[in-house]
Amino acid sequence: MSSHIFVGDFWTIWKVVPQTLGLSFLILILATLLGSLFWQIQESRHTAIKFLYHAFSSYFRGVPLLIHLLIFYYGLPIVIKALSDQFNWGVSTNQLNPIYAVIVSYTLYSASFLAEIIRGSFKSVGTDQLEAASALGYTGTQRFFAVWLPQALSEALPKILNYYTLLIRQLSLAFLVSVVDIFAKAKLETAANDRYIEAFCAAAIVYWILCVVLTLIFSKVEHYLRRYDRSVLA
Amino acid sequence: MIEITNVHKQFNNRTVLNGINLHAETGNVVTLIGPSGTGKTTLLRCINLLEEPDQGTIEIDGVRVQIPIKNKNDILTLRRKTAMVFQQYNLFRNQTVLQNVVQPQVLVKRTNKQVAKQRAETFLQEVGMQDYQKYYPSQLSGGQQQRVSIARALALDPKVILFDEPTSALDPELSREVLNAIHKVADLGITIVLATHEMQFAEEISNQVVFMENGNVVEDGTPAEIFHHPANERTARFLENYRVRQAPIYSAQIKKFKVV
Amino acid sequence: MIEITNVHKQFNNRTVLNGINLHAETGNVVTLIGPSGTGKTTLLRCINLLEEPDQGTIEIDGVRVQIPIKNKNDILTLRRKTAMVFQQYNLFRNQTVLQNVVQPQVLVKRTNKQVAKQRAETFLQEVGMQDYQKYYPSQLSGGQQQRVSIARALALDPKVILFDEPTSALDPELSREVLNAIHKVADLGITIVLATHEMQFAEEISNQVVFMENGNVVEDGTPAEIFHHPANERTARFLENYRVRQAPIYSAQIKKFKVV
Amino acid sequence: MHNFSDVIGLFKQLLTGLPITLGFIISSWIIGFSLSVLVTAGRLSPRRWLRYPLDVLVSFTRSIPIVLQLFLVYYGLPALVQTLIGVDLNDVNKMIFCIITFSIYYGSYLSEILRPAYLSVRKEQHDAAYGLGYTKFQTNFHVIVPQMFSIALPSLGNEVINLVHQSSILFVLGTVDLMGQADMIITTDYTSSPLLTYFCAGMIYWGLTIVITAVVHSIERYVDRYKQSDLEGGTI
Amino acid sequence: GKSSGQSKKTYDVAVSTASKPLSYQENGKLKGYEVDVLKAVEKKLGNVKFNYSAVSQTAELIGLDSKKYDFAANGFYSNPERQKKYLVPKQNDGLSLVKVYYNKNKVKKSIKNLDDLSGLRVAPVNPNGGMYNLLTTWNKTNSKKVKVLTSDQFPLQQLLKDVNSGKYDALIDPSNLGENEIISGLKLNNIRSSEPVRAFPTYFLFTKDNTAISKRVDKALKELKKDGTLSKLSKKYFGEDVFQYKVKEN
Ligand SMILES: Nc1ncnc2c1ncn2[C@@H]1O[C@H](COP(=O)(O)OP(=O)(O)OP(=O)(O)O)[C@@H](O)[C@H]1O
Ligand SMILES: Nc1ncnc2c1ncn2[C@@H]1O[C@H](COP(=O)(O)OP(=O)(O)OP(=O)(O)O)[C@@H](O)[C@H]1O
Ligand SMILES: [Mg+2]
Ligand SMILES: [Mg+2]
Repeated sequence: MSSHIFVGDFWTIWKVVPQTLGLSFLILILATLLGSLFWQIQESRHTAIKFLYHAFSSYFRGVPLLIHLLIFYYGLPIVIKALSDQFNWGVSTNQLNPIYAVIVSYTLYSASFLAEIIRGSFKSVGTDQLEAASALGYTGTQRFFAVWLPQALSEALPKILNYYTLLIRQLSLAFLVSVVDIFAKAKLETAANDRYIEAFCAAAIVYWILCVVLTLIFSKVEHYLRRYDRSVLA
Repeated sequence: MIEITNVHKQFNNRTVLNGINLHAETGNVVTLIGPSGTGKTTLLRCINLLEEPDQGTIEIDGVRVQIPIKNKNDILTLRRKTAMVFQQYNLFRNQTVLQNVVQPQVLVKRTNKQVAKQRAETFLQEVGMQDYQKYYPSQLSGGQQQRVSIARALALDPKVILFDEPTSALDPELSREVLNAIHKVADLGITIVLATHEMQFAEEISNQVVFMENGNVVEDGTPAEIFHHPANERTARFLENYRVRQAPIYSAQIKKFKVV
Repeated sequence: MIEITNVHKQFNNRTVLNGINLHAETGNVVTLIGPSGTGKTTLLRCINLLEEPDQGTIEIDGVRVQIPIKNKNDILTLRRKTAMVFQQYNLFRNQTVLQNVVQPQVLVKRTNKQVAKQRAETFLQEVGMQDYQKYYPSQLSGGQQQRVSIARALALDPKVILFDEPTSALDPELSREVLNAIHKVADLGITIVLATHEMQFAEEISNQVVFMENGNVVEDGTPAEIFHHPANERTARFLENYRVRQAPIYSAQIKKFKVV
Repeated sequence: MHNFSDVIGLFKQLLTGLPITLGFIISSWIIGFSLSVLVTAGRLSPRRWLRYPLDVLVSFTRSIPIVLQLFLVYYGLPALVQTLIGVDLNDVNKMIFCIITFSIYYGSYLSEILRPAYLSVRKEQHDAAYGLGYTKFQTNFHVIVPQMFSIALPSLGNEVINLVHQSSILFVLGTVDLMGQADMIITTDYTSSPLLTYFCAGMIYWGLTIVITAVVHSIERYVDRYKQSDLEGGTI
Repeated sequence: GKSSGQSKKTYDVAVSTASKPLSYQENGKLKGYEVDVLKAVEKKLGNVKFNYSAVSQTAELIGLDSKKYDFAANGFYSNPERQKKYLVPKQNDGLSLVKVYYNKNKVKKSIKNLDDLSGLRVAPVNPNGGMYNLLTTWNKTNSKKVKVLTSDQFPLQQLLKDVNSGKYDALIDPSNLGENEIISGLKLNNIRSSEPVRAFPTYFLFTKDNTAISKRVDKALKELKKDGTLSKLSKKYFGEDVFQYKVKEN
């Protein structure tokens, strides 16, 4: 193992960190929004809709991400082409950036997991809290935004952020469709010199640093969110 | 004024309220007593429609809701006539004491935030909690939480306040404080309905006592009637365990305090 | 026999117990009374070392533990002389009523499982819970949970039972049942230490009353002394809120029941 | 395009990789899970010399993609063992290395689920047991751990599904598991459709997770039987 | 390497799991050109035993670095970095003819050289394969640059299908990976293939401490070339004798 190659690799890999973090963060946001929608659908009273959702979510949770990625990589252009032909958008689907396939497949896959987290968090808010709001005469909307959401959020946010670190790691699959993340950058580094051990160790260290730093930040966030549970008596 | 007519409620085909009728004049303090599991809490929850009865009519201060409810807005209108102080106090755990009292005023009564804050401070002072404005509920003792809960309810200017077991797990000194607070509320012309297991407390505080059993009102009368000359044999047996005393002691000790 | 000498306990540099001395003869029923936050619960928890005091000595039935504890095994020996009935009952949530009473016997006393089961059934019968053997704690009312908790403690043949607020949130009828049960326990020669806010209950049940305030024992004496002729001004003031009555009523009504 | 019997044949071929996938999942899960119980116990222990190294291990395995960990164990471990104790591990079946990797990964990763679950069992339950004279071990074994599992179970179920998905990475070491089988079909059969092959493999993975989910749900119902409360509900 | 019981020296050899026809697994058996060449060498040397491991290409090279394997075969090209890092024998074990497969409807010119790729949408190449190096080196020294897309290894059929459908204009690839079979098998009628634009000799790669065996393998390969064994294997697997082409240095 050569230390100077390792250091060189480390800095090169470090340069893709912002785009890796950014892309996974974008996916995280979209998946959270979609996951909330899924949660609402799941609470719906229509059994048909509920059944459809369950089939849908079971599919996305059941099939490995890699396979979703491939299906969307090939399927998305077809769908867009069909739409484009229908509405005369004139989009050329052969030029469609593969990053859209990554975003769509990752978002759907993650949303089906996040929906569970979101559901659990809303459920964990005690009915006593909601009843208090009702009894005081809050409207449904007021109850949701003033009582339910803030408390569910402090439960969900730490878990969602934890999912973020998973997403960062999972993004390494996206290189299959040319989207370069940390691990892909390491592979590109090895292309010229076959120095796998150096490059992969550098990638491992980058991942580790990211994860440790993010975890630290997240635990600060969590600490703040849960400030009201820090009973002086406990 | 409260007028409850023929309220029925079942849970899983078990009848919990079996045709309750109750009339209370404005400013009355009504206590519900009776064995555990008899439906006292359920009745309180039906009054503000936290639990929807299966049948019956509830009227508070001119707002009349007939079951089945046709207009869902009536629920809100009725609830805004009442405020509830829960047995577990149910303060918003993510809000400080002050926020707990301010937010409902702003959201429900559309009070200006500054005004709401001033009012909150006054009411917290009334219940002796002015020094705890920045605390979270988890940092307060049970008695302290309850007092904040009372302040929160009062700040909404309700016509009716519903109390579920206000003194369970409070020591005698705190119980007296709560008693003072409730008396003061009653003096404001607010009607109070209150469920309790403490007979002495019930006798001291109320001018109308309702003895319930198995979802029925067994007897309804003044404290003197219920505690000293119960008409019903079951009431008498229930109260056997409670020694009736000569003169009320709490009322002599009510401190004077002013509510805005 | 219980002998507590000079027990101190601080939480975050706040003194909660400030040199407690307490002596109780075998078979005594000792009630701890006093304002909220005074250290009653903490004292009970120090007696069985759930909380390790900062200083002091605790002796139960010949087992003497001096703080700092040298031999960790002493903790277990001492705990096995006692059993605790918690304010929240603390039944094992994942076990049925029967399992709750059987398992401690098997694990702590190494009782044969069959025997433990029979004993459990007898004790459950004593507290009137024989029909609920298959229920989980979450399916029981507070009073029912408490009775199971008492049966669980009794089944361990302890020398001392510690009760934390046994009657809070029970209705008068259930309170009387619990009172009966405790009396019966005392008749078995088991020493009882009990924290309560209900003075009437304390007067009825105990033959030794300890009034605590701010981590100190203010007064220690018979119920007659404490309730009728308190020596200390603070005790008198605290008890102002409690109307002392002429004759005990509970004790007349103890049902006869047999404990194995 | 592709006729029905082709697809059936494809499934048949893919299913030959299933036993390896299953064997892998089951053994990794059993070992990893047992390991995680020990790791959790270690991380909850008051002994720092035990806690800190385990915390570092957990943070490491949590942050690094599993492929990298696989390379590390498959190539690093034999080299390490060779230099340390001179034992040659190179002839050991690569499946063993895969299982070791995933066992270590799940051993530490699952402790991130078990530890909070343990901590969220209410303190009163500890108090009750100690108050009755239970030893520390009895308290944990008979009272706390059963309740911990009921809290952790949904997340553990998710992780089994995760393991199923992650096992598809084994093909980088040439293991002929389900995904390896799919890869083999694609590379050896020039006229195969990669998309269709992967999709069919995906269907098998899906079937597997449906079964796992059902099993987890029934375990959950059993473990949670004590939670049903009569006093739930209300219209709010 | 290490000695085994019968004084036969055993060597660990890594081959690729999934590079038909170079090496691949079928019904649990290892097959392929490289495998057959290795077996011929093994036979020729007599007193050695090769212990085959089939793994992905990346894993092969990591395994060499960690000395898990003594040498590896997967149609590796030689370059200065590799010569520094590994022992590259003098004798090549095969020859890789790089061709361009292009969509005849989109690419109107005929492709003869890398120049002609400039301006085309070239299918992504795996950075751990030789094409990435070929193209990046080309871009360093030539003005007519080729746009290089990279990705993890992607199934070849799919890339060819994508060229056929017009998703990409062209694919550059060693022609000994079964392209012709795929094109005819899947009836990819839009695809034309160029003449070889490059010919690379391919080598086994040895770890540095395997000088002795690398020399012996070198010698064996030379003899196998001479006696026509390699040409025969080439015809069997690639449909032509690749050794007939002259190696073009760039
Ligand atoms: N949501 C519910 N679902 C099913 N049963 C319920 C529900 N709420 C209450 N009950 C049942 O209704 C009965 C009356 O309960 P309620 O809480 O009103 O009694 P209570 O008089 O307040 O008793 P306590 O004095 O113990 O508080 C009880 O038997 C209880 O089990
Ligand atoms: N674990 C703890 N950490 C910090 N402070 C504590 C802890 N346990 C108890 N205290 C404090 O010790 C004091 C005594 O508490 P304790 O529960 O013993 O009072 P108590 O007499 O039982 O009160 P109550 O009658 O309300 O039950 C309280 O002020 C409480 O805040
Ligand atoms: Mg109630
Ligand atoms: Mg206490």
